[in-house]
Amino acid sequence: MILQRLFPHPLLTLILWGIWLLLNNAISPGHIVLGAVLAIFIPWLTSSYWPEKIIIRHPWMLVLYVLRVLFEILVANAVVAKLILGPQKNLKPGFLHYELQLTSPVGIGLLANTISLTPGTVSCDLSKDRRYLLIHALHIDDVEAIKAEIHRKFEKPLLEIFVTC
Amino acid sequence: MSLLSFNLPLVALLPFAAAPIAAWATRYNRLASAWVAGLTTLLTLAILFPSIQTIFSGETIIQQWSWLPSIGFNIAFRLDGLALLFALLILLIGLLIIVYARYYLSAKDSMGRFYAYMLMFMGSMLGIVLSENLLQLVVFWELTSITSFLLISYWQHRQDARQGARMALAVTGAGGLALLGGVLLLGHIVGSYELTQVLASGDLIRGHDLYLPTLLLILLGVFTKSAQFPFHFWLPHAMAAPTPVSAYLHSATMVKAGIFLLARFFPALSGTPEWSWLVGTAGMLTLLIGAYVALFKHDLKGLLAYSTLSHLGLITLLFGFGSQMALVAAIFHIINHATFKGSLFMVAGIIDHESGSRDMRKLNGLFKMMPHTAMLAMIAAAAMAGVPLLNGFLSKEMFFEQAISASDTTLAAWTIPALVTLAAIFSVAYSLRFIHDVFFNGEPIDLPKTPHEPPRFMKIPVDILVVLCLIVGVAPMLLIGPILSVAVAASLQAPAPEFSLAIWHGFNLPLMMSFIALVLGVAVYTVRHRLFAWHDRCLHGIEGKAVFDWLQWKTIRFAKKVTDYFDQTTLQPSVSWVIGGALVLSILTFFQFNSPLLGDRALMEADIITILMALILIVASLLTAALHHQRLTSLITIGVVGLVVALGFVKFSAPDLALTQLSVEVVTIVLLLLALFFLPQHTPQERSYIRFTRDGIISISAAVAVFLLSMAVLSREYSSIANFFIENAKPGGGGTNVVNVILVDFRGFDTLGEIVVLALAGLGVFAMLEGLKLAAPTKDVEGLEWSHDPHPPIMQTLTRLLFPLMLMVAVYIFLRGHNLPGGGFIAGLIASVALISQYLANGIDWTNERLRTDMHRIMWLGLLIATGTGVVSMLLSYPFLTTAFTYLTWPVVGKFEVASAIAFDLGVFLVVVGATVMILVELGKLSHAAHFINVEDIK
Amino acid sequence: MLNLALSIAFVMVGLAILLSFIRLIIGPNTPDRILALDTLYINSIALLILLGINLQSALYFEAALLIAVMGFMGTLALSKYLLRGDIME
Amino acid sequence: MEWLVASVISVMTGCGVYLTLRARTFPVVLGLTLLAYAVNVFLFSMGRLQIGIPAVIDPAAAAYTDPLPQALVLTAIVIAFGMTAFLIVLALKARSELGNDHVDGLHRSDDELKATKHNSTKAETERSES
Amino acid sequence: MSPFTILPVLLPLIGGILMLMARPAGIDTQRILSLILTSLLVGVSLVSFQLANSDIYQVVLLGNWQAPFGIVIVLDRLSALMLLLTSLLALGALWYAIRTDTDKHGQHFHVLFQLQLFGLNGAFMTGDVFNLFVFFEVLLIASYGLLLHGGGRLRTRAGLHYVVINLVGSTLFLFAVGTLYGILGTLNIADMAVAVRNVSEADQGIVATAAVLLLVVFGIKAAMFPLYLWLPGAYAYTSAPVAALFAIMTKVGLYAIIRVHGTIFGEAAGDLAFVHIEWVLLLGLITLALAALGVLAARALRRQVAYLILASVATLMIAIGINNEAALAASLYYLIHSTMIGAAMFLIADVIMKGRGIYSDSFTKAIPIDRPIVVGSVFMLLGIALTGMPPLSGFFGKVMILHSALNHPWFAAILSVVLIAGLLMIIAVVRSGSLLFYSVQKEEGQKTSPLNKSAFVAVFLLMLVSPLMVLFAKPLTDITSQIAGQLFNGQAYIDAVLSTVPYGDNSK
Amino acid sequence: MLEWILAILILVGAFFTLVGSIGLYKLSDFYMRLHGPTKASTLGVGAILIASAIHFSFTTDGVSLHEILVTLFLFITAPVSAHLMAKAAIHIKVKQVERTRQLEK
Ligand code: NA
Ligand code: NA
Repeated sequence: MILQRLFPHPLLTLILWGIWLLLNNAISPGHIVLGAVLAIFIPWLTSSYWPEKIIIRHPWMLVLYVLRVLFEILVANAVVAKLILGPQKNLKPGFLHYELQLTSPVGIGLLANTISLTPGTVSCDLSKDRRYLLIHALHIDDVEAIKAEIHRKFEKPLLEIFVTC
Repeated sequence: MSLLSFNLPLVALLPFAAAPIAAWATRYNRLASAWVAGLTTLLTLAILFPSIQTIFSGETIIQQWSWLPSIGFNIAFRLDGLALLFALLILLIGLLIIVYARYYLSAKDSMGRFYAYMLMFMGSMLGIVLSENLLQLVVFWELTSITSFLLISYWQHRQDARQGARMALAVTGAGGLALLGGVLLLGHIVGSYELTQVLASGDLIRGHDLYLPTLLLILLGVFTKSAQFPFHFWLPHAMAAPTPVSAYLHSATMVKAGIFLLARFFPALSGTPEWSWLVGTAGMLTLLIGAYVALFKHDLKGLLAYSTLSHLGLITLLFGFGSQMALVAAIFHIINHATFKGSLFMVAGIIDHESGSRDMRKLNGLFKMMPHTAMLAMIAAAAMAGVPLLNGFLSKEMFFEQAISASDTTLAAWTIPALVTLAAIFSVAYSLRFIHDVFFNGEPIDLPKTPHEPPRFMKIPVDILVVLCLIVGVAPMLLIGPILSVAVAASLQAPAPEFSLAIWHGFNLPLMMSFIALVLGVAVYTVRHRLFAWHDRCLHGIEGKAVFDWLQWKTIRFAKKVTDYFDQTTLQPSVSWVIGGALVLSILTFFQFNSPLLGDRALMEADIITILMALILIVASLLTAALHHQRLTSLITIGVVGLVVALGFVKFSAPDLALTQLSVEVVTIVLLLLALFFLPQHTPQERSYIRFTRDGIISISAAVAVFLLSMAVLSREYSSIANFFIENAKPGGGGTNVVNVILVDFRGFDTLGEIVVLALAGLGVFAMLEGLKLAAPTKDVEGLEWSHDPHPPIMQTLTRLLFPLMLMVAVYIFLRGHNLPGGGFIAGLIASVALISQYLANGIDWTNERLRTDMHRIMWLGLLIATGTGVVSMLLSYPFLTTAFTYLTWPVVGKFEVASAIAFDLGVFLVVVGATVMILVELGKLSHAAHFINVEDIK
Repeated sequence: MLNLALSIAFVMVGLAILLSFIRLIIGPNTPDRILALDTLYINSIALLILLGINLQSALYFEAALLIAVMGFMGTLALSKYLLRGDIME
Repeated sequence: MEWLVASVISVMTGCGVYLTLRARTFPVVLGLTLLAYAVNVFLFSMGRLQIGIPAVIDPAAAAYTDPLPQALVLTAIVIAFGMTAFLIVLALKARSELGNDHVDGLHRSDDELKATKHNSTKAETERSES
Repeated sequence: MSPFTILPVLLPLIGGILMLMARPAGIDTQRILSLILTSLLVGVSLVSFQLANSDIYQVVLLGNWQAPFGIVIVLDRLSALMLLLTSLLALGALWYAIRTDTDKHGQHFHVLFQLQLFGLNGAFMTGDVFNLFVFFEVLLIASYGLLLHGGGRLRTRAGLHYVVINLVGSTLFLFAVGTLYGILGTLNIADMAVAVRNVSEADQGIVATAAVLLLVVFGIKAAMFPLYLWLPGAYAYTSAPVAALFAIMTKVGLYAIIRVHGTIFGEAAGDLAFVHIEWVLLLGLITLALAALGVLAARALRRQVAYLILASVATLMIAIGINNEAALAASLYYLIHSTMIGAAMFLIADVIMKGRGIYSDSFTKAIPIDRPIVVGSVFMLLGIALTGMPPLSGFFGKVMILHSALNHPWFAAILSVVLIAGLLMIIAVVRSGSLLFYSVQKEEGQKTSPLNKSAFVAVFLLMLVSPLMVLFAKPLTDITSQIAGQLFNGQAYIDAVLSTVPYGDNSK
Repeated sequence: MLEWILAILILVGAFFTLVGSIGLYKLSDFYMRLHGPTKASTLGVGAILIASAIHFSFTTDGVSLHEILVTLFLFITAPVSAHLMAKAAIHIKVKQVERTRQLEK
């Protein structure tokens, strides 16, 4: 219980600690201690602003996911650059509705973010029942392919990472 | 110290001291105040009495005390013959008036107020005549204006009383101010405000460049007070006062103050053509106008008022003649006029009191009903008309004589004698009218009361004065000789000339003139009805009051015009004046000097990116101005301006500024958006092209001026105190970020003030928004309903995720501030923005539920910490805000710095968070509340 | 080499800023302008980092960090204003 | 470079003044914000323009810019922020109390101007006790 | 030099913080605390006054940094006078505010009040131009809050105008300070005075321009033509105790002209000596003329009083513009008078306004107020004092000023404007007094609200200042002459500030 | 070698930054324009940040990794901004190019 109160979000504590060290560009003992203190204190201070419990089942998958997204971003940019610099009349933009399987808000948020950062898609709206994500695509050849790709590459890993709650 | 060394100030001040007692005494007994006033007057006389002997021996008593030596303003009193004469007139006639008024005032009138005012007025008059210091004289002079205002407006419920009083105050007050100017000049010329010195410096004064302005200013004072043409018009309107007041003010006192001044300054100012012309002309005109108009007044007091004018003109004219014998005549007539006019006013009062009317067309045949009063009136009026064996005759003879001798020398022969005779004719006529119309001439018409003799004591003051008229008329030398002699000597500041006040001087020209006046006067009276008709037809309505009113109305209208021109309670002209004024003043000043616009400092080459950014900034600024009608768009363009300015700070070596600018920018946009919700989305077009042109000119001028100013400085070399900061930041302040060390250490006091400003802004906003209600628009500017999704979930989730990260950054920025760019202020803004992001994403209710801290507390805590770090140093005998720092070494952690400046910065941090969050959240609450308000309710 | 690359990069980023600004001017809709402002912020980060490399100073980094941390608040607020009018309800 | 900065300050000032002279509260707020930017840049530039030498003590640094104007501008920015915040809320208060967002709380249409003129002449004609 | 010399500034700051802390404790606690704090401030000011009553300047190096690098606080005769005046005025205004419940009509009255005093006293004591700017801002934002306290249509509008104009003024201030720093390279007033002497001819024009810009800034505060347009509305429409306290606000501008311009552009400044002074005189004369017309034109009492205040400020400007020791001494005498009497006049306007019920302060025939003799007498005395009629302090102040102008080349203009303006004001005030107190008619059903005697005490005590100033004119003018003497010896100030050394071992 | 890497990273970064803005400038409706800045600019900035990290890691003592944070923040915030802007645009019915397809659920 005490631990629970001390570390309401252990992952966050870890991330903050890392961020502190990154910010200071230093791994001196002083900063390690100070960073730890802050990494404990700030989550404690802000715990009430995190009503959802974020439970991560497979932390390593999260890392993998991040790396995959980074890779996708690289690809996406090349694709978008081509689309942008190419002739506009070839573009077939459109809105599509993506049916979500994710239910956790954090998961949905991350997915939406990922979609926006990756090839030719921007997540524009979430339906009221949180079941559909409205996505604008810069160029649509095959809707179902896009949906399938999103599901395969992003939503499925996220489903595995985050426990639904 | 004997009483005789300070009795003169007592004489002047005792009545003032007694005034509140008189006012207060009336609470216990209605007549008590009359007693207080009377006894005070007697006491004052008694205090004055011991000095009289000295005066008759030809000496002058001066009692003075240094008071404001820096400007030569001493408390100085002087008693000489002239002063004594006037003081006695003021006191003795005052005493009679006090007795008379006790019967005159009705039960409704407040005795206390009346006698208090009377006493104050008496004191003021005594002060004038007894002043040795001229500035002190001005003080008493203006006091007579104020107290006479109170007396004239005594019946305050009557509009004519109020108006008359105000007019009297306006005119005599103006004269008083002019007199002040004159006295200042006189003091400047002579080098002293003491009368003794001034009177001894006649030649110096007359020969000085400033003589004419001095004379003019002093005469303005004299003429207004003594109601000389063209300032005569206030006097008749002052008749709205109770009759005892008129009797006092217009026989012996108020109007005589001006005359007194002529006598006083005679040796210093007279003897020049300017004097003769100015004084003589005013006197002559007043004499004629007064005498003429008096005849046509149907009101008893009106007649007496104009007659007073006429006699004052007569005296003034005598002063204008400028000879020593004229002076004798003038002073003699002052005494005579006081006696007969005093008694006539009192008679008029008795008639009014007993019959309820003062209209001579209604008052007829009163002789039968009040023979005693009629007798008194007849004698006094005869004195006024200059009938032999009465005092008025004597001084009038002397006057004629002087008129004749003056015409020999100065003015065209016969003009003066002819004119004064004309005046005398009318004088006889109106005196006759006063008697015949009232006491004879048939039966009374429609009088409110049936007249009968007044109470005995009401007549006694009149008896005394009339008896004096007689005695003086019969045995002038006996009664008047000595005092007249010392008064004249004092006025001349030289031995009085030989004069004789004999009744009979043989058949001479003056007697002829008197005779002509008497005969023609009677003749004029007999044809009065035809004259009345002619006067009504031709000259009716020509009156000084109308001119005065017109002037006053014009002045007020002018004042309103001017005031309205400037003070329109409109903002734009005010701002234009400020900016325009600054421009004009700076430009005019710059060109007074011989400085080139540009200096010779080498300028830097511009690079392409900077040029581009500058262009963007310029275009964005212009767009903000041009597109301000589309408010949201201009908000975005001003966002660009802020961003580019921040980038500029980075470019030019000011990272701290960039950070500050960026964070302020973000908060400002949020703030403006919060406000914009309640403001119209579009600015209506302003129609006026004049305004557009004006604003264009002002803005372009401002732009050009600022450009030149910037270039002027930037192109010049300078040497500053900067090096000290750079050298001492680390060793003395313990930080390497010099800007931050300046903020928290070298100039920590600025920062303290700055956070107080911020806290006050927060509190001010809090206070302003309390109870403020504004209806929330239900649609946007295009008429579109708002979205139904107040908290988009994706935004919600991610900003919650960001919150701790932002706080971490805030801590980071805070802690490094002392050594690297950052610091409490920026950190505070980041923390605030972190909090605000929660409000934005999750709404007020949700966030407030979690943020249970009252921002007031955060603010005072911050202020307390910041102030406290400063106060601690004081306890160690160091000045406020002295900082200390040291390096500590802890196990594991290692060596680190502890500086009190950090504590100070923490205070800054807290205040920034407290104030910023308070401002934004209070605003947010406003809109929150707005959703529950019906738009119709507000309208 | 690095300097040449930096110079070219400066020009490219400058051009990017110019294009974003032009979009901000021409609009045509408010969301376009908001987007342009948002892009300007991001472009500025690039500019600041380039400047830091160019001037050999790490002191400009925090400005970039700050834009990254807080720059989007303006965008959020402006967008929410369009959505709801009341950005803080 | 100096010309550039001077021009920037100048244009911001000009636009700021123009907006401050507008009749509605919102442009006035914008105008004062612009003016604050302008004067802050001006004040800042009084330490003369320096590139790449921030006043952070560093043994490697050859020179430092004048830190004092920077500190002054920092204070000035904060104060201007507080004032702007206050003014914005005051504008809302005025909107609420005066019923519109005109700086004088009224729409000075020509008719209204005529009406006020008429009233004031009438008031003048009714000479009060004078 | 004692570190406690700063108390007049520190006390209200701590007071403000305490008031904020005391907020949850309720209004009564705040009132008691506020009264105690303000009384304490009077005491502190008295001690400071005594302390300054010598030719030694009390200089505090804040942060223990030598001038011109750190900020200095200087207590000299003039600042001590201003402190004392401020605290006395504050006590009166506070008492009135509490007794009329004005402080209850909104939030944070007492916090704002204390911090307003902090701003004022800081401005009076600082020896640094930029710090003066900061304190101007403190006193301004506090005054915005106080001005708007209670709200209402006209008050809000006046407040909006006041705020905008002062924001423009703040901008000008920074332009001026920036320019001065850009040429002189320093911010300390004494150091600037030294630097100005060495300014090359090529730079003089710029410095002079900055000087007049600064004059404009101070002129806004002092309500100098054409910068005074904020004043009538602001003073007329705010609550009475705030308006009374504001009587000192205009004096801050004048003080700043005396202090900043007087020191930097004093006699020793060579070509730049007194670059501002003719403007002060000229604009003072114009302001006085317009103020007198405003008094005459006013349609309601409070506006009239606002213009009377403006006139008194203009008279002060003229006195400063005459620019000799006697004139300065006279102006200080007049300053005390106009501050206290102006404040009292605002309070009595409020008394009258409240007494007249629905007729408020407009110049129309109305019902008689409660206790007309007492109120009317005090009004009359205040009117006499404020319009410069004898025998009260306004007259003597005016005479001293005019006397000191006798050798001035503009004497004729000064004399005419001062006298004619005086006349117009007398006429106007008599007119309004006669309307308010004489031209009354009892109406059935119109109940007069009784006089708030306890609040009236404040009016009465402030009014008493005038006769006391006459009674003790000699010692008072001795003091003002000493102050003027000290001011005209600018070098002593400069030496004192620049030669004060940090306390103890400053190597840290 | 290091210089080459830096130069390439910087140029790549600048290129993508520019592409993002070209997209913003060039594309024909709001929704299409949204893509440019959201993706290209973030990557462009990311590349430049990496260049900076490498640069300062080698020119000063100690590694410089805090640039990563900027990227991290950008990757979190940029999509949220895009999302909200798009939402707003949809709400106020910003015009789309005619050929935009509306694909139903
Ligand atoms: Na008759
Ligand atoms: Na210090």
